[in-house]
Amino acid sequence: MTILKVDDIGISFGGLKAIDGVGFSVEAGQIFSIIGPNGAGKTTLFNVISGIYEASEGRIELAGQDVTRFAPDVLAARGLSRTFQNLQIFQRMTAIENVMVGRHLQEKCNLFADLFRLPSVTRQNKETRAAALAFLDEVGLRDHADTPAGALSYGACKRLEIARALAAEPRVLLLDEPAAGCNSVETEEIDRLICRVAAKGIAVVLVEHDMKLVMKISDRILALERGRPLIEGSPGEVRANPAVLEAYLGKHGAREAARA
Amino acid sequence: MTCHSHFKSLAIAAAIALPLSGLSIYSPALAQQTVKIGSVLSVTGPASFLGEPEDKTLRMYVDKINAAGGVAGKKIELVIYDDGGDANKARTFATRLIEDDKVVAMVGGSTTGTTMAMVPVFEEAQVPFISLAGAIEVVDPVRKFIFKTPHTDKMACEKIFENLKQRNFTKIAMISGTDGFGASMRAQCVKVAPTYGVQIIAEETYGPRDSDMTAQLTKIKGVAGVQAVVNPGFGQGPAIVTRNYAQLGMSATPLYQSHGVASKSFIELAGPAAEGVRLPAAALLVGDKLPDGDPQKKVVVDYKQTFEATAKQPVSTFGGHAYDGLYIMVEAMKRANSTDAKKVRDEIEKTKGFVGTGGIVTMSPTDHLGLDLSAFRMLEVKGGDWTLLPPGT
Amino acid sequence: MPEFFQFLVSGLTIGAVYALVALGFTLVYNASDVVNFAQGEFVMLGGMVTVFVHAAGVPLPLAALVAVIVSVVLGLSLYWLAIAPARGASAVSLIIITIGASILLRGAAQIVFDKQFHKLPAFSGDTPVQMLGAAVQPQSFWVIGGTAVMVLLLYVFLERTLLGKAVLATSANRFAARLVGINTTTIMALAFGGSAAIGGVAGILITPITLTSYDVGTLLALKGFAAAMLGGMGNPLGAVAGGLLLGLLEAFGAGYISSTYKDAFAFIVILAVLFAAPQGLFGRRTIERV
Amino acid sequence: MLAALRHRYGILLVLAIVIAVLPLAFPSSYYFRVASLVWVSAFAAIGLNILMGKAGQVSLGHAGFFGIGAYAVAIGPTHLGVPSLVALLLGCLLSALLAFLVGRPILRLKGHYLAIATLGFGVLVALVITTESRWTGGPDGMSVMKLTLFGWRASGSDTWYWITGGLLLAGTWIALNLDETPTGRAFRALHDSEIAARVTGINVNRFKLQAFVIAAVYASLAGSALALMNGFVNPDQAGFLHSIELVTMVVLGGLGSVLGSIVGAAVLIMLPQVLTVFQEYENLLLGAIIIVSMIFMREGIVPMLSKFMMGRRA
Repeated sequence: MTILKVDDIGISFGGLKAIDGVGFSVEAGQIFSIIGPNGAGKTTLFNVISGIYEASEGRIELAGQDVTRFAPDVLAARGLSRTFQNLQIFQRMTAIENVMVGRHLQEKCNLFADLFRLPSVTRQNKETRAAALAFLDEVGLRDHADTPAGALSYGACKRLEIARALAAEPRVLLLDEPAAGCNSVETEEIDRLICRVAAKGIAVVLVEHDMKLVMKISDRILALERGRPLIEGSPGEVRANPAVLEAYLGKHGAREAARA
Repeated sequence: MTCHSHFKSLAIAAAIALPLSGLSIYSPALAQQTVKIGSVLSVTGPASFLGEPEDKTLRMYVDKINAAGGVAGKKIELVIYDDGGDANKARTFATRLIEDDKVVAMVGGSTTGTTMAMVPVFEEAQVPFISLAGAIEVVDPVRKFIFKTPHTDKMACEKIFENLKQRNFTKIAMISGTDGFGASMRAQCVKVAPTYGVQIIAEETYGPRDSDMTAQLTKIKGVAGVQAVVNPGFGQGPAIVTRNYAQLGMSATPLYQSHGVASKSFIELAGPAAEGVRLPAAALLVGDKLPDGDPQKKVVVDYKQTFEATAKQPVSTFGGHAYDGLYIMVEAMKRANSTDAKKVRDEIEKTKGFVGTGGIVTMSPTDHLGLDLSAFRMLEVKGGDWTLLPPGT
Repeated sequence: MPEFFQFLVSGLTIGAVYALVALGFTLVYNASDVVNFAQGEFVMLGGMVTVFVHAAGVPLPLAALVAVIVSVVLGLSLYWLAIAPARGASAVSLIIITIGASILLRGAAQIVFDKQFHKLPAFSGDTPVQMLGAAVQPQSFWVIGGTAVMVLLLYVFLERTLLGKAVLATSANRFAARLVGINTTTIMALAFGGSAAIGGVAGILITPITLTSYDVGTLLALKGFAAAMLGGMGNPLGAVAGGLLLGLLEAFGAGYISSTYKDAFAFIVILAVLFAAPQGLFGRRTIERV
Repeated sequence: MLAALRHRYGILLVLAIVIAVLPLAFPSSYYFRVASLVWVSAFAAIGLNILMGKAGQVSLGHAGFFGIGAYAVAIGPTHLGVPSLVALLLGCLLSALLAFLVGRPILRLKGHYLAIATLGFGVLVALVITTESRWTGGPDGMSVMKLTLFGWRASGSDTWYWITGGLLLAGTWIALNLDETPTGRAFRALHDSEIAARVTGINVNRFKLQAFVIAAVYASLAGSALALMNGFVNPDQAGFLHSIELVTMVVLGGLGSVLGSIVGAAVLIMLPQVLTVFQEYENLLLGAIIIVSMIFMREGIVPMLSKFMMGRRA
């Protein structure tokens, strides 16, 4: 079942087309990767899909409904969740509080109940904490639950962001370079984590530079170059495409790689 | 919550307790040999040109009185606090004077705002309070323990309108400051204008810190039939109004300032533009020009010399109000031969024929000001100085 | 129509003052991201020091020079003693520090000088010039002209000198500026000194018109900040435009609508502008990068 | 004891004890007056801290709401014949409504632009209060009828000490309550990263507005309490300088720390009282103290002290 459908999306900044005519669709439980050299527009594409930027043209569908130019929080309520390339964690909160914020949409939020902290709020708080702990466990941060997020290592922060995104129980999860800056052990953990998430039926859209990781876990791959789609296909098809190599390595590099 | 909240709590307890207990160091000592007179003045802030000369005057003359042996056998201990023009602060200092310093009398309150904030404190504590503020509401209605020395703004309006009437002017424009003084006087003028057959045909205002009033004055200039312009205001505003007035070439229409600018520094600031400006003010400004027979002459000349020699700044009627307040208080204490607050109050109310810088004061249970229109002199700026306007001009 | 020109001149004169204060805000903000609420105190210092040095018998131009030097020294002290030691503090903490500095400077001024109002003689006399039916004080030309010269000097400095380029680079990206070898600390000190000089000169130019006292700074800081925001914080030309616009709004508001609510018009326009253009009139539109 | 202090009720307990025990050390009722002023200002500062410290939105016009609360209890009984308590509630309602209407467009602004917009709002409120003298008594202010409850008149410094102390306890309780709730977390989240808060489904505008309204109601209540306590109001309470004073209390005490706001208020209210011995050097010293404390305690007094204590224990 197609859960996310991006159709002929474009956006420009000051007359410069950052994204032009990009389209793809992702099924539930599928791992869909977007690759491309720096500046290809991967993060911009994520920002458009998650509602941070407004698309100048095109159409985005979430579970069959048009959600083009919806606000990020509205998209989140409809089951779209994401992480960021440059960390966007809540530094002054503890790890578990970060994940509890991720449960925001699952919680009843009533200002007056909160101001007087009625028994229902305390009860709900317990539930949220338990749930958040489970998500922390999922990413292996259970022991750091009460550590201030600002004191966590880079890799831990990356995983914390994923836990926070998962806590919203999304149908589509956008991961922006989850393995960046991680060592090979950590990368492997993230690899397993992504596969587990997909196995639950969540559609994962992945932007990642680690080609080994991408080729290993992706169901389908979209390669971008300068904001335009280059090719879309299975990892095998993409790997074999000379244009992709060229985009990554330049003409000369591509020849070298082909020879190797 | 984290465990360090314990320390937070300790810290707050300490932060509150320490300075407060520190305050109590200044508890009254030697209370028997001295009589404490309190004062809360706007020594800093927007009304500092009132509070500062008042502050200097009080200190100067308390030293003088003490050097001469004090009052009722006791030396005066003066406690002055600076409210910075803030009424809420004034209220706190008033409480402090009453509760902590245990003063038996109060001379102070530079502005109407601060005075009105302090009035309930002194009324409740039954301590006599001679205010230095201008507005009529300080003594109207009469409150048992509240007195004041400056002429009211209503009297200033009346004095100006009297002069207008003599010159057969009936149509005037007003440009008022929006500070407490200006707004209060403006309201009084609007109220008494009909009594003098005066019609206010144009009205403008300016903010307390405005530095250009040409826009407002241009509008007044454009209104046909304006025979005179009245400017209720204090501080630097009237000086700028006066300068802009001359700049716009409006000097042919007489300009009236109020007693709020009654200091030589107004003429200095306004410069040549001040020529011909009229205003009602106390005799103090023209002390040396008073005829020798004038009962006030000696007092005002003495005060002017003392003040200018010590303070090194031109005398103002504001400091004079403090002088009057202090001496009315001290003489009442002498007459009562006591520093008991209630006895002093009764004697203040019986003040009769007191010659002060502001006029000759005769109080009564229904009049806690004790001045009439004759206390005001109509002055005109001529040759860079105040001159007495001969009656009938 | 003479009324119109009278309001125009009045607005331009007051607006030029606001523009100079706003320019000081902008210079410091660009170099250090600090909103310096003590900016108004430099205007006070410029006026007060000139008044007192002049009163002591020093010729006016020399007294003015002394005043500018005093302002600059205090501006640099403000940076070295209060801003530099607080490096890394949050933006609000820095604002509170500058507010503390403004209280301190005012407190010192009331002791060193006095609490009276003072004036300076107008540079070219007090005889008004008649123009298009409006009576203009000659000093107005000094204020407007002085502002123009200062803006021009600042422009030349920023665009044509290496040091100026370093200031611009620091304002664009402090980290990158440091990487290319710009001593950003010096640049920031320079900005504080420069803004103090601008403030001092403004104080000297306007005192013959507006008079001065130890506490004129607060309101000027408020208006200057408003002007800088109206034009778009960080843009020198925006600061000048914002200042002039604010002055004109006040003058025309007082002239054509109501003098009582003239300050209201200025702020209503500011609110309206910000609702329509959240970055001020000439502010840079930033795109959120995530 | 220590274990109990980990709980928010621990803080409340200590605060209650401080409020209860402090009068034993008061030599005169002047101290009741100063302490009541501290409680009232602390109450307003706590509210502003929810907006500034938790939700990370600055307001330089908060005295506007303080003034609305103050003038509500002045104008209500005098001109409209509304009982003081009802007027107080109407003031809160008006502040909340105004905060809601003004906050919607204003809170879209960021950083210094938000600062100038809120400042503008505050200036406008103060200007209206100063100008409409028929209702407000103009720049000199007006007197306020004493609070009467079932025939009992609230007057006297000690009475108001207990009333304002109780108010402060309630305000502290509510502010502490917020911390571990979805609303409180949303505030802190949008403070740390607005963009991340949005993608986790937080309606950022709604929560900013809520924080603004809460802070406005706090300020309005504090204004009403002060006006009733003083028996008079004047436009200074709505003025720009009072706004700055409130912000300074919050920042000096510690952004985000409820106790910090109380400490900040205590420092700024008591300092001028202590500094009177220095006469004309008062303002000079006040400025110097603010600068020095912000340099050495840049996160604020309470966070710095607690960090220091933690460090010593570790």
